[in-house]
Amino acid sequence: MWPICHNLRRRLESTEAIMRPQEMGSVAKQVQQLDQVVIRFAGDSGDGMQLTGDRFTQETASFGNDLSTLPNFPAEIRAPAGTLPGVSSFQLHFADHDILTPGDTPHVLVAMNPAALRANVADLEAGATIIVDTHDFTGRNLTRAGYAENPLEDGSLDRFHVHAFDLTGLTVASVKQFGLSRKDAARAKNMFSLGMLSWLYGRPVDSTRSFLEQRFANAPDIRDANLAAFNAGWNFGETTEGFAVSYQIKPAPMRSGRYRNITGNLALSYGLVAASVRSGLPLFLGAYPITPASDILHELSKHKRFGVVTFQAEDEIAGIGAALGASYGGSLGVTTTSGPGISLKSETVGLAVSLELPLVVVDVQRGGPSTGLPTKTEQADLLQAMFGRNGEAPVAIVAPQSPGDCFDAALEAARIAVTYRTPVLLLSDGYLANGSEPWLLPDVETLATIEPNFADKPNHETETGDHSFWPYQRDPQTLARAWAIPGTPGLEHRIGGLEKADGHGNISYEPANHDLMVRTRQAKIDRIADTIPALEVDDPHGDAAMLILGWGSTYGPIGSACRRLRQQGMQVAQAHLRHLNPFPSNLGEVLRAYDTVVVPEMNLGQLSLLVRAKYLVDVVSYNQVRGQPFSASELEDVFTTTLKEMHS
Amino acid sequence: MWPICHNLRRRLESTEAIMRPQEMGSVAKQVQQLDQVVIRFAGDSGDGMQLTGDRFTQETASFGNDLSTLPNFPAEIRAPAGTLPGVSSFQLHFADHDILTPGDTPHVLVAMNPAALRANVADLEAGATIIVDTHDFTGRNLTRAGYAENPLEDGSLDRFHVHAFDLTGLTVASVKQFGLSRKDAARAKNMFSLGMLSWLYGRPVDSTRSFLEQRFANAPDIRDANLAAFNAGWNFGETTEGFAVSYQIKPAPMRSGRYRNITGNLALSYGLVAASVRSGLPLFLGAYPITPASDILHELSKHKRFGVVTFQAEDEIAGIGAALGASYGGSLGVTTTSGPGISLKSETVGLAVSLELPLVVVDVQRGGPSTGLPTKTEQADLLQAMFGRNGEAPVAIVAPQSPGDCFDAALEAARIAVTYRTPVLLLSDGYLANGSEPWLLPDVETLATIEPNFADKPNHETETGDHSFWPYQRDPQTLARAWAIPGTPGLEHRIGGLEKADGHGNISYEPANHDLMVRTRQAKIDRIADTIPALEVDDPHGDAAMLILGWGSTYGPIGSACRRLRQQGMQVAQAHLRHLNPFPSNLGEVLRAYDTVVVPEMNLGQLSLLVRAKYLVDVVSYNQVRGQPFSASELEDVFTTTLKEMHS
Amino acid sequence: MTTDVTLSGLRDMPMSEVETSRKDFTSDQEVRWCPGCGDYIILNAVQGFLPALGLKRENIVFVSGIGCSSRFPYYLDTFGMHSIHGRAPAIATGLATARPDLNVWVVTGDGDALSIGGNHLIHAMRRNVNLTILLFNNRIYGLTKGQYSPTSEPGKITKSTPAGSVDYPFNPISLALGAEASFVARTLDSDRAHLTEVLQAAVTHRGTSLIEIYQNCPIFNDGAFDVLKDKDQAEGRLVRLRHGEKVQVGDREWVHDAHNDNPSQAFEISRLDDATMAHVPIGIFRQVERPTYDDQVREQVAQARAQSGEGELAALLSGRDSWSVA
Amino acid sequence: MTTDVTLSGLRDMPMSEVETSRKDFTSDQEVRWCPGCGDYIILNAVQGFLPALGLKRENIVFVSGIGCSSRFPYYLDTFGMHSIHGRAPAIATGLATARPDLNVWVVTGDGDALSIGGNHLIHAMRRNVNLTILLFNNRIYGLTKGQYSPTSEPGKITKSTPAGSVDYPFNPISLALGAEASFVARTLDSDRAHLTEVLQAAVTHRGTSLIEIYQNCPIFNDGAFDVLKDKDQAEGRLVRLRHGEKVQVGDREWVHDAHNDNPSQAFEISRLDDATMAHVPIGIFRQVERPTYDDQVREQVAQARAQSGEGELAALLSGRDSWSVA
Ligand SMILES: Cc1ncc(C[n+]2csc(CCOP(=O)(O)OP(=O)(O)O)c2C)c(N)n1
Ligand SMILES: Cc1ncc(C[n+]2csc(CCOP(=O)(O)OP(=O)(O)O)c2C)c(N)n1
Ligand code: SF4
Ligand code: SF4
Ligand SMILES: [Mg+2]
Ligand SMILES: [Mg+2]
Repeated sequence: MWPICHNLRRRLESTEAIMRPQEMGSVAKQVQQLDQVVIRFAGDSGDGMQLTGDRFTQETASFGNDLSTLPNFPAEIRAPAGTLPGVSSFQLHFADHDILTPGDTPHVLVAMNPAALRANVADLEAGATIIVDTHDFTGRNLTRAGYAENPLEDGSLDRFHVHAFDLTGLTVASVKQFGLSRKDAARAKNMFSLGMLSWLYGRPVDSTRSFLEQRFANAPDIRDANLAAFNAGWNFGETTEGFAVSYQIKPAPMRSGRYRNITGNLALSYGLVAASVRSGLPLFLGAYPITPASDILHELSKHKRFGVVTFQAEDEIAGIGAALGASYGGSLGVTTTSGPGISLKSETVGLAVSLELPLVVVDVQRGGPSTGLPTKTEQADLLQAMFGRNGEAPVAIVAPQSPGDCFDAALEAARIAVTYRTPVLLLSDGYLANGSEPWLLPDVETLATIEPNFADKPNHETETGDHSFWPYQRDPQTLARAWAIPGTPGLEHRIGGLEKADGHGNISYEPANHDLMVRTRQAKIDRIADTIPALEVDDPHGDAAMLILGWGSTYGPIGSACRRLRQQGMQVAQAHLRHLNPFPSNLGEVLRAYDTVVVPEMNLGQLSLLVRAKYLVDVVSYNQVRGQPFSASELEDVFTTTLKEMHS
Repeated sequence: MWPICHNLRRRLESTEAIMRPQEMGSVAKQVQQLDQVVIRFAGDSGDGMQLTGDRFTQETASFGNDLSTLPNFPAEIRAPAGTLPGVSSFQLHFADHDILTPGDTPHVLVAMNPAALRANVADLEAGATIIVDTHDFTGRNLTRAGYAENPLEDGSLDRFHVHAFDLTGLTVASVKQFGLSRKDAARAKNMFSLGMLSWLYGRPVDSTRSFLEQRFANAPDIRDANLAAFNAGWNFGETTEGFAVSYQIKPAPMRSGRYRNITGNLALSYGLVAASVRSGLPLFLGAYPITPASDILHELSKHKRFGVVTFQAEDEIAGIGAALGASYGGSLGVTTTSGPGISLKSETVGLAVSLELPLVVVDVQRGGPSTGLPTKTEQADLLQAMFGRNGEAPVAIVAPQSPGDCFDAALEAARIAVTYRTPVLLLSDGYLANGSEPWLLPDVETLATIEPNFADKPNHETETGDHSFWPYQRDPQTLARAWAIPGTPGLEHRIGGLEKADGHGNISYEPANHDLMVRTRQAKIDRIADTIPALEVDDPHGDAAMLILGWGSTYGPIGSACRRLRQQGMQVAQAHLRHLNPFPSNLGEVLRAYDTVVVPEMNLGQLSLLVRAKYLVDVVSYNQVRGQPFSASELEDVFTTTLKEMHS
Repeated sequence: MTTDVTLSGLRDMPMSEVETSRKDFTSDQEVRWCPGCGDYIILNAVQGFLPALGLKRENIVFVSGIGCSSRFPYYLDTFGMHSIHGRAPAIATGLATARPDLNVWVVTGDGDALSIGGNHLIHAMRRNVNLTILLFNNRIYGLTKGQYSPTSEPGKITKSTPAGSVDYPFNPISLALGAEASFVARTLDSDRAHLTEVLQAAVTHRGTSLIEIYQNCPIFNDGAFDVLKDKDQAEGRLVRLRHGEKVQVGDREWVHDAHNDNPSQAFEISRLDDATMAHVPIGIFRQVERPTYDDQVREQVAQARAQSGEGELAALLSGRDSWSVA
Repeated sequence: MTTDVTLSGLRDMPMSEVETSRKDFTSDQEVRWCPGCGDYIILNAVQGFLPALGLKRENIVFVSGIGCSSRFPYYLDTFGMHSIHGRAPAIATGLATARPDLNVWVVTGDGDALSIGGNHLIHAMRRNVNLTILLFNNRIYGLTKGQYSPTSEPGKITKSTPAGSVDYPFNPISLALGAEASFVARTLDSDRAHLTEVLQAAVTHRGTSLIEIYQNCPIFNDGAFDVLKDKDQAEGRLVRLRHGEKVQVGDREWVHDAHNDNPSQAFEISRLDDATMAHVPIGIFRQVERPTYDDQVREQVAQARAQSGEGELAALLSGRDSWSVA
């Protein structure tokens, strides 16, 4: 029976019976080898599914599997219990090999109530396993979830392997001794489930135990109840006859080094701290809370020991304004937001372009337009990042491709911002922000250093031999302007948003000067291409005719899909852009080297538009704007079809 | 001597001596025929040059010449008297034939002080005429203007025909009888000059006399002094021996009808009023002052008789917010601004896209980025208009091509907004806004009517036979949604910026629905192309190999340049886009029909980018970002060179 | 309380011919706040109050910004717009100015109204647009999951201030009075009778009425106003303001004059709460008549028409300086 | 006036070792206001005042928004930023928080500060960031050529209000007090001695100091404050406020207490001007000590470092749950 439960593109490696020391009267169970599993935990927003997922992920990470996660929460804080909109879920894909996505369809669904079942069951393929808490499968709760009949009884789940337990009841029983209210007792059911699943997949449990001890250090009752529920869940898994086998997924071979599991927002925050350390510029974050970017503000507010200042502003405009003010004073000014906030910041980004000051503007993209789908992912702000300002106001644009990569992308954004005295837009998205993966810790000593190169003396000699400071004198290589911060004696000067004369920077309405300055600002951004690596193409045999070009968080699904094609003997090349503006210098060449270029995007074709305009290459856009990452199998189909059409 | 003064591309038609009745001892003078003249009036900001230009224009318009004007004022309100930054000028091109631009280089410069001379003399070609007020050509004033020597004496103006008079002195003398202070008396010098120039070019003067009478009705001294100065100027022209000839420029043949002279901002304001009248929707303008858009607010605030409400908001966001609120209530909501204001409005434009409500957003473009060059023209906000919002948030974009055309463009913007329930960006610019031309008055009865088609009854029948109102039910043709305004009984409903379900419009986080809605909003904008005319190409012989494609205010210089090429026997086709999004359906076809397509723009190639991306046509961008309109001769050179290169 | 409707905030708004009930004001959308959220009680009170108002349902519009509180319009079966963060007062200003026949409400939160939307709020109040603004003050950002707001107490530990906030909070009443508000009141989510009484006065006030409603957020700022709701302490702490009635605080006693043209006394009363909640005035601080922005705008239109008649398009276009070409 | 600099707004700001003069603070840019503009006199006063302040010139920064008044920084040979409309307080907040060694000024107009920038202004004041804000109030939009502003008198006829404005104006002092400002003052462009005296107090106040300066715009709103400058009338109309000194208005007389923690009295004084300019208080309305935002932010950083030492990047990155792969 179990092999079918994990039936999706998965090798069965071996099935061996392992005898375990008997605990609590458990019987010896079979242990079966799997190469990968996708589990989705689902329950009410109040059920703690995100925490359950996080802990399971942590256990899995420290066990050494490769993994990738996808949390999915409702826009409401806590929609009424038991309703579909209130369902919160967390998906985890882990494997004994290198994987790139949180998985297309779960092999295992853990559903804590009828709504959680109903909201997720459509994503399962036949043969999947469902572990369900039967506690709320009663009249009113079923109706609230939209069930006319009890799905556990009406045969509608026959295609699946259903393990139905009264997890709530079991939990309450297991924590009786702590004298909690029934409600508080029942809240430990997520730990019970976690314990059960941990047993099922042989996860190491120490980290969860110590986590619980720390987290509830101030509430011993709660702490003990959670620990008890967790242990009881483990024991229940081992004991119950409901589970005949448990599973083993071997650690994945990984490059040697120290790892941790990390989400995109966390990695991005750390990247900014690293940029501050490596540049010597204090980090100043000016931000206004907005989903899914707020966690960066929360995270950075903890790192005062690094001299990080976080300013929760009255709005997005003040957030970027303060960051720009801090930049002007010699800080690494950063502002973080999501799409609607970028709209509000546009005028100030334009000012930063004109002032030519460093500024990192982080856009954790979410579903749009307008308020859109705040908790869903999308990559539809690329063209806003490129063009969302009055006048010719070019900025650099950088995007990370995976949660861990947010660290490098943030560091790179800061490098460009400081080196070129320019705003840089860093385009993350909701999927990267909250998703996680194991991350190989970098050697901090070898991280790129960033050179502010503050001006500290006059840089211009007048005809009369006087020395003065010209803030718009430029480095001939980078075209970066001279940057003198307040407090530098003798370098007093004024800058502003009006057009300024080349060199000395005083206001100028001169027609020819304006044309020169417009072109120079553009040229400066173009010059960034000199310091970014050529685009690498992953084309194992070097003979693919089709290239898949992507950017941002689609890296995982595109990569997975490419692997699948290759496994089936098809040739396909993959390239993924870190830099969206300017493009790497060899992009045109790369594009022209392939008969067909497919550009999958979670928008209506924004990168496509840019490359078509620039290189006149008739790329094929593949677009889905569903608030969700691509699934690898969807892309596999698209790429396969495209390949077939090329040959027909 | 005089023929040389008007030497630029100008036919001498005839020279005849006309005897006039002797006035004030004047001598009979020769009258010479010219086919066109370009005059530039220049003086201190306080010298009233804009008024002088306006009046001369008005006289010229009512005389029946074709004309085109270009005011040019400093960013400062009134920079210190006598300085270069304080110079304000007004250029007028008038002719006995159809013309398209205010002219490249003035034939006649009227300079009221040293700074005005210095700031403008470089634009003159040899042989041009300079009429100069010598009054301020004294030590300190010369120095302030940056002259080491007196240019009237050092021979530096030998290439020109200089008429130097103490106009200030003459004025003061002519108004002595009114007992004004010397300062007030001297202020009438602009009217003295106007009188003189009016004589010189045989302008009808009644309208100026009655204008002065009205304008200063409450200040009889000032009124009389101005009238006296004006008359004295006329008489001086006739009397002085400085002028040996006067000029006649015959009326231009024009389509029959009633005309008036009109600036772009005025025509745009009138177009909005007309749209209100023709749609039956009251006009609501929410605006925050900003150069060069403020005059639309000023103008519309005068038309309360049309039920126009103007709301000067606390900022640009409130301006568009209030307009959107009024639209929601069934007004024609309009907001007017310039580039930086568009940046600030982006979030609300996105909301309007999501709500699918009509909204006209006027951007009178100016030099950017940031504060840029507030009083200068540019067309660098096209891509911001297209893409300056988070998420996929398409809007329609419309642009006028000449001052008078702002009327039609505004009406068209309103038609699209109301018909398709969408924000429409109307891209004017500083050149159109303040420039003027004769405008054939439309027959108001035949102006397009605009149908709001408010929903007034339920449009959906539920399974149970109930009737309800679905605000996101669409017209199958236009895809416009049903629009029910508050106050409509039984049609109560809620809309918002979160993603909404197709049809009933309730909040929906459904992945497939989001994809559908994103594509539907895009499709709706695309459908607008069904109701816009095919792009017309002006290709007289139908055999040109080169097409010039433009948009917005470049129509004049492009058109002039094309005429010049054709006059020289070269074939060139011209097409000008009114609709920037969506493009007319035949644009691709048109582009592909030519070997070479040149796209001149006052930006770094924004329309180019859009057509390249969409049609993969390798258009040639020609760009100048000088804060000034193209000159026809510059484009003539570019087009000629491009044609030559094509054949080589 | 009897109101002369012709002078009141409701002038020009059509009355319903049929009797309506709470059900008529309840939309078909499921309410999605957290269990126990104070927003439920306020919704309930408003749904209970609207029928009594007697207006045609279709002439009532609720405009909101973004936040938990701003979901309010979805649950009322009137016209409604859930707009963008902070901008509801601006949107409502346009709507109310364009449509005197509509009864326009704004629903907003402490973040929406006082943080990002602060400027629109103060400008609406100084203009005195005929709006009723319900400011749900839970002293926290609910929807974004618990950051401090401009009304959070100093030192507050939240997600974005792990070491405690260092912002000094606004007193929304003082701010409103400083911004020339003509009607300013405070009430509590839990006191339905008081809430309803204040609503009645606010909606019939012609001009901008601001009602600050202390609202409990059990998830992120639970119990913020508990001392004002606790049976034993509440009456000692609450200072009830009613025009013409005596007020006593400690040993000071005076007759409350909400109609005083000079807002100084109201301001002074707003400072009674020194952030310890020892003395928290509730009720109407100020209620004075002042011409409204929207009335005056419409009056100017009417006057222009009365003086010179409806505009004629053809005459406008041709202006004074046109000429004919044959 | 002697100031304990260590406690003052100037703490942590380096003093100049050499004596400076007005010339040192005059930039090489030609001043481009209209002839007769009040801005000239203010510039003059500030250029005259700065040398006396004794700070290092390079540690002084002027940040402005957009407007005629906002051209101010160009004319001072210090560091300066001419930013965008309304945003100077936000930009200055970032700068002052990041750099305690800088003396940060904001220069703004009535439109810049109270219209588009109203929100940033009130938030800066409630946070009490260490800034000196000069609000040039000419009751008009100068740079955009004469539209009414949020301080224009009702009924004002301007380019955008040909039938008269129907907005009710802000009283900037009342607004500031409602927004928890710790230092609020008013002065006149024409009274250089008074302006200088107020500047001195403002700049040495630790926290946000708002100075409203009545400024004449001879081009678009000439004579707006003439009655306050006219020799015969001025002293009858001006109510001079000095802490600890007697104030007399009509038959009321009191001792001015600018240091009162409760802003109610200051608020009441701000209402003396009922828009007729019969009684216009000038001087310092309020000047109270309250922790500043920026000091507290830096204090939190210092504390975190004192408690747990400087952050170590490698430790941060590896966190608590890392593992090794061989
Ligand atoms: C432009 C923009 N910025 C930020 C947000 C994120 N956001 C939504 S609601 C909110 C604050 C909510 O607080 P409050 O107004 O007090 O309402 P509550 O949820 O507490 O009722 C924020 C910051 C947004 N939606 N849009
Ligand atoms: C975003 C933006 N909106 C509008 C403008 C146009 N603008 C410039 S200054 C100004 C108002 C000036 O008034 P005020 O602040 O009182 O300054 P003053 O010129 O009177 O000194 C306006 C509306 C702008 N530059 N930027
Ligand atoms: S988060 Fe707080 S304010 Fe928001 S719905 Fe939940 S309880 Fe109410
Ligand atoms: S317009 Fe007024 S405020 Fe501006 S510079 Fe001229 S006089 Fe001064
Ligand atoms: Mg709140
Ligand atoms: Mg002003």
